[in-house]
Amino acid sequence: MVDNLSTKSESEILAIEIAGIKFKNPVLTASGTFGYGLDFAELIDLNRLGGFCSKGLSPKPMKGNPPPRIVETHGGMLNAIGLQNIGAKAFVTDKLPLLRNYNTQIIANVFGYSLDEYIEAIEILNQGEGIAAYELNISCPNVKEGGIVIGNSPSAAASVTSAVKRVAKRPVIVKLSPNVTDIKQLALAVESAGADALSLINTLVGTSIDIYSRRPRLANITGGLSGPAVKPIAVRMVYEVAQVVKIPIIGIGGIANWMDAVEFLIAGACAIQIGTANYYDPTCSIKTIDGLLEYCKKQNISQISELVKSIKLIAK
Amino acid sequence: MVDNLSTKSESEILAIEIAGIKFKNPVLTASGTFGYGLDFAELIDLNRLGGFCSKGLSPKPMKGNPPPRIVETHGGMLNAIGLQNIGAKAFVTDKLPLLRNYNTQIIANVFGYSLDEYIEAIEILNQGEGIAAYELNISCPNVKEGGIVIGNSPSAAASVTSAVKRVAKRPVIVKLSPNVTDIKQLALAVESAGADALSLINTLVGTSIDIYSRRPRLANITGGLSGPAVKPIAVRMVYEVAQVVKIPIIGIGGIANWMDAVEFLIAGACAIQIGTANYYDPTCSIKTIDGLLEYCKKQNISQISELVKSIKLIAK
Amino acid sequence: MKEIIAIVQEINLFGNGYCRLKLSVPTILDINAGQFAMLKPARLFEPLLRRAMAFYQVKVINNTTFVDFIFHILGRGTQALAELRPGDQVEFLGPLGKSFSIAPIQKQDQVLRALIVAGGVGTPAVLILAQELCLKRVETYIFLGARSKDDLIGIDDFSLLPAKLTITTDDGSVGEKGFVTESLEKFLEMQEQNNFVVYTCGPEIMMKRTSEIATSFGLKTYASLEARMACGFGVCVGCVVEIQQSNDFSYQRVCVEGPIFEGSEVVW
Amino acid sequence: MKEIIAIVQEINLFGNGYCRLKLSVPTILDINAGQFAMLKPARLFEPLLRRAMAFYQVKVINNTTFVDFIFHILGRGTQALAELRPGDQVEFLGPLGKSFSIAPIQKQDQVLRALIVAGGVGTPAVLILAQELCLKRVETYIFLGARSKDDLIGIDDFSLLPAKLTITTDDGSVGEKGFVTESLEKFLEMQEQNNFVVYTCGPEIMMKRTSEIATSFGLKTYASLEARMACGFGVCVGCVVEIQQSNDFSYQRVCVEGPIFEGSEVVW
Ligand SMILES: Cc1cc2nc3c(=O)[nH]c(=O)nc-3n(C[C@H](O)[C@H](O)[C@H](O)COP(=O)(O)OP(=O)(O)OC[C@H]3O[C@@H](n4cnc5c(N)ncnc54)[C@H](O)[C@@H]3O)c2cc1C
Ligand SMILES: Cc1cc2nc3c(=O)[nH]c(=O)nc-3n(C[C@H](O)[C@H](O)[C@H](O)COP(=O)(O)OP(=O)(O)OC[C@H]3O[C@@H](n4cnc5c(N)ncnc54)[C@H](O)[C@@H]3O)c2cc1C
Ligand SMILES: Cc1cc2nc3c(=O)[nH]c(=O)nc-3n(C[C@H](O)[C@H](O)[C@H](O)COP(=O)(O)O)c2cc1C
Ligand SMILES: Cc1cc2nc3c(=O)[nH]c(=O)nc-3n(C[C@H](O)[C@H](O)[C@H](O)COP(=O)(O)O)c2cc1C
Ligand code: FES
Ligand code: FES
Repeated sequence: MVDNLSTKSESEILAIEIAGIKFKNPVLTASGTFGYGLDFAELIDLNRLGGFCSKGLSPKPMKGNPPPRIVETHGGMLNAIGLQNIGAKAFVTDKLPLLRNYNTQIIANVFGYSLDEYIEAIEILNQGEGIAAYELNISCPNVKEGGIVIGNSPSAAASVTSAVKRVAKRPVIVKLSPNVTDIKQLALAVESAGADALSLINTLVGTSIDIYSRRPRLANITGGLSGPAVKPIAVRMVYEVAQVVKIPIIGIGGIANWMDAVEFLIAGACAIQIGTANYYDPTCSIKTIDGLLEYCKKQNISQISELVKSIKLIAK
Repeated sequence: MVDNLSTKSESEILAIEIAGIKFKNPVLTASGTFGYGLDFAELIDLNRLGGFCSKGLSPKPMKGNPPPRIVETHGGMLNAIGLQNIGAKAFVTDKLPLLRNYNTQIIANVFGYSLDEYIEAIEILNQGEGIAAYELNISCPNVKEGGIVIGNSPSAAASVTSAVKRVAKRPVIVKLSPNVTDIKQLALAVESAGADALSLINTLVGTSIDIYSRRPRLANITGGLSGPAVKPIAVRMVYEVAQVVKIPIIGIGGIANWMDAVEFLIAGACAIQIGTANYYDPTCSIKTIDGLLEYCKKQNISQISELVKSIKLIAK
Repeated sequence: MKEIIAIVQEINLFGNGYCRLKLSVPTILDINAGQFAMLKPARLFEPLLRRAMAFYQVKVINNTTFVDFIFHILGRGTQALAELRPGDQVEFLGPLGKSFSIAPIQKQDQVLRALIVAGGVGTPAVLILAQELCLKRVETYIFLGARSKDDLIGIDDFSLLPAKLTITTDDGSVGEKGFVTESLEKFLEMQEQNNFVVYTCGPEIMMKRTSEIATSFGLKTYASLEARMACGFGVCVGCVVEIQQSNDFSYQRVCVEGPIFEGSEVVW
Repeated sequence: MKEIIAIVQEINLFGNGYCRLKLSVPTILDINAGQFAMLKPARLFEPLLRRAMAFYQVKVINNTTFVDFIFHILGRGTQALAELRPGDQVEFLGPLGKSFSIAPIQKQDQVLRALIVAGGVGTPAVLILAQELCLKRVETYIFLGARSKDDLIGIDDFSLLPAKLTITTDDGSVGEKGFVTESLEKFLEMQEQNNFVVYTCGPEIMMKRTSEIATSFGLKTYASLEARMACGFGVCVGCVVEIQQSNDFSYQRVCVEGPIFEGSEVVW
């Protein structure tokens, strides 16, 4: 070790860059688990975050699914929020002006039920000042194509990606669905289509049934599983995708502390997002940043990017 | 209610039939979590079980993967045993004679790395007396076809099924892999190929990395995730498959008590298998049988098959 | 809203599986009637999510806030809370949600009367409200319902108040026999002047019926709703209830826009 | 092997994060040196799996077996065990595994001497063995290693035995400074007659080195291995270790064929 780590600042050690965007650290918060950012201002210092992803935005506001929308499971939860959101325009006019006061990267998460809807939302968001990147949620059914989930088909995912890339004024991160036989294929298709980065994983489809009423516990019948329960699947997918793509990966899925974050970086992620843990441990993101810094210092890692994809595959 | 439930015997209430096999109750134990059955004789009364599935059997004994083979995760565990087993012949000669002393259904779980291996194993087991059915584990890579996992491809799964059906002297249960985009397709392919029943789910592929050594925690790098963590995914898959196939389904995945078992039955399973819970709660299967009986009595269910696929989809 | 570690001061089991938990929170909290906290034993791995609990009693001494909760021991979360022992740490997030408003009572030229209808573990959520109303010298009628004697909550504390208290149990083991809403209806029928504002907390079916009865007498109802919550502070949008306003409906968050809603606007 | 609920009698934390746990098991258990149990606080949802713990002390009084364990508080499982309090219930499965055999010592015409080499939390696994050897009047030498004074385990109990006790610590805070295997090697070099059977339990690297040293002096080593375990009774085949016998190797289960293996057969 040449550097004296004790004299290095937090940002020298933890800063990372993805698709030309500079993050002060690799800790982001995941879409749908951080509202539009402001709700957290009372609980944590938003300025410390590497960045955050907004709740999924559609061109028009959406009411979402009827309740019940959530079920707790062992090590996780199912949700079927139905993407209730205020719409891209309200985000730009009502939230962004307040969010710009914070020194953190804002990623607008976007979804649609057709190609046109994606483009419409992106065009609205293009007008907004202070957005660092777009994250495309492709885990929703495409209504025009008979309801197939875009993110489950490499070709559908690729066409959404390239269409969005043509209009997007900012880097495009494509968020992959884990509900597929081969996530590498999906990742490669989206990379070829021009994605600047990938984020994975979104939730796994699950359900839960009340044994007395015999009704599904979610009004929507199925929902998305998230939380520590899914972490081993997420780490595996990040690892697999990192072996085949060249664009940066943001790791998501069950991260609840700095140790989980390190695991994803070693597997191949350049940054991570904290999702469900924000609910039951609202300061989780800050504790993760602190923990990463301490780990780097103790392990003599002078720049956190050294960790990325540093997995050693040789046994013992 | 016409029947007086209090006068009904346990077996009248709990007995079920799958592919012509009579089980005294719908509680089986899952392959790989119950050894060859005998190890449990010291802990529970094997005669009470509906049945059990042997550790996966190959034509020849297999040494399995190097250690470490298991990692505990939140709500579950990863395993990469590598299908270590004594081989079909030793099962027939050394285990079956002892197992025949018990009044429970013995299901031989079978796997191979090629079509020929499946057939070879089945032909050996055909000679064994006291086997009620075969369960095909199709979640292994097919060496001849470049290592693609048979269970991830409907056509590969169908050809193994029909080949085995041609030689098998007993009903064939095909055990589905959950690592697929659409498990319904897989189920339909296997049903058309002649499967007598389905069991699902096998484990989900995951991994875990030690953050200090930066090495995978499993010598095999990836392993199969099981335990309560995966239950919501398993229930969803059983539900989906039950909507499209006509053959009976055996539900597996994270079942740890009678309430979980009821949930799978309501979703569409005719019977269930307990896996990982056998490790940390060795009497789980017996407690599940007791709990099912009590539930039926309290809910005025005179025959447990009334529960099967009784999910009510109307909201509220 | 504060995210802080609280310490168990006292914990007692009572009745048909109920638990009373007193915590000390090392800060001054401004807690209002009807608000709640999200609680979880510290360092517990499972269940993951905190549990929503209404404040039953609140007392600030020096820089510490002492808060009491009463809950029914049901599933994994309340079981874990019930196993806490004095000195244990609890992850505390609160106060959360909007409070019961007594403004509707005082806004008029003439001061109205208050009518509180609570049932089961909805009872704890209305004690602070009742105290506040009595303190403001509002004429207050309290109807408490429970399944049986051993399910009655907080009678000692409610009895101390200068309010008219009616108790009902489903099995008649104490108080009037029957549902609390039946007593409520009889009571309202007997009143000469129906100048009440109704507050309610309890099982959904009880609140719905209370709201219907109140509406039929031309009264407004404020109901404190429950919903499964992941976060408790507005970010998951998981706890919504359907609210009908003018000709449109929207899904509103019980943890932020609620837990108190106008009974006539709730799509029960 | 019994699957039964045990009750916490005593629990004490000591040293650098160690815990001593005494359980009462309401049945008579036949426990032998080197065997272990799988333990988990009752009704705990997470972690799922029980933890393997070697028996440190065993006493049968009437129909109850009192068992002591000493463990290092490391991850989620041992943390949960360390939070138990007297009266709490523990899910107990045991005794499990094969025991240390003293037959190799007595099988000969002339009785050999015993040499026990233990380190860290491997130490508890050898106390019963040491007691048994001393009871059988076998000349016994015990080498205990630890990182420092505060990591030494069971010195009080080992000191009571009529055995020669050598203590080493990595930092020299008590006993000889250095690794226990260094002391072992020096000791063996000084012996006129190398008529020992070696028993060892501790960190893998220590056991490996012990086995190598023993082999170089022509001695047999019995090593008690650790492995991650899901079941502890042979059904998961997850806890295997590579064992070389004649020209072939096999994966053997630490929980059934072990935990004690011949050092020279282990592929370290
Ligand atoms: C604003 C508010 C205030 C509350 N105040 C009280 C109180 O003062 N006393 C009291 O006994 N209970 C109160 N509850 C209900 C309490 O939160 C639930 O009883 C508790 O969540 C059930 O948890 P469990 O671990 O026993 O059940 P589990 O069966 O383990 O719960 C499973 C999941 O469902 C949710 N859930 C189950 N039942 C309810 C419910 N009735 N309401 C909300 N979520 C539920 C849980 O939070 C959890 O996520 C309140 C709920 C809310 C929303
Ligand atoms: C036969 C046997 C006897 C043992 N006797 C003792 C004893 O007397 N005193 C003592 O302090 N420890 C003993 N151990 C080790 C003890 O079981 C581990 O320290 C414990 O499993 C670690 O659990 P944790 O919850 O602290 O760690 P975690 O990090 O939560 O463990 C994660 C997983 O890895 C496994 N694991 C981690 N470390 C070990 C290890 N060293 N050995 C086996 N599994 C491990 C755990 O069982 C668990 O499944 C013994 C192990 C075995 C196999
Ligand atoms: C309640 C809830 C709502 C979510 N909403 C969105 C969303 O709007 N858009 C999106 O891309 N992902 C959404 N997600 C997925 C998360 O961003 C994340 O990918 C997933 O939860 C896995 O991470 P975790 O295990 O850390 O929660 C949501 C997750 C939850 C739990
Ligand atoms: C250690 C281990 C070994 C297993 N071995 C087999 C096997 O040999 N054949 C097979 O079909 N399934 C095997 N399985 C899968 C289980 O039978 C079951 O499908 C899976 O674990 C999900 O159920 P659970 O969550 O209840 O454990 C194994 C599972 C575990 C945990
Ligand atoms: S509980 Fe999360 S928004 Fe209300
Ligand atoms: S721990 Fe399961 S076989 Fe040894």
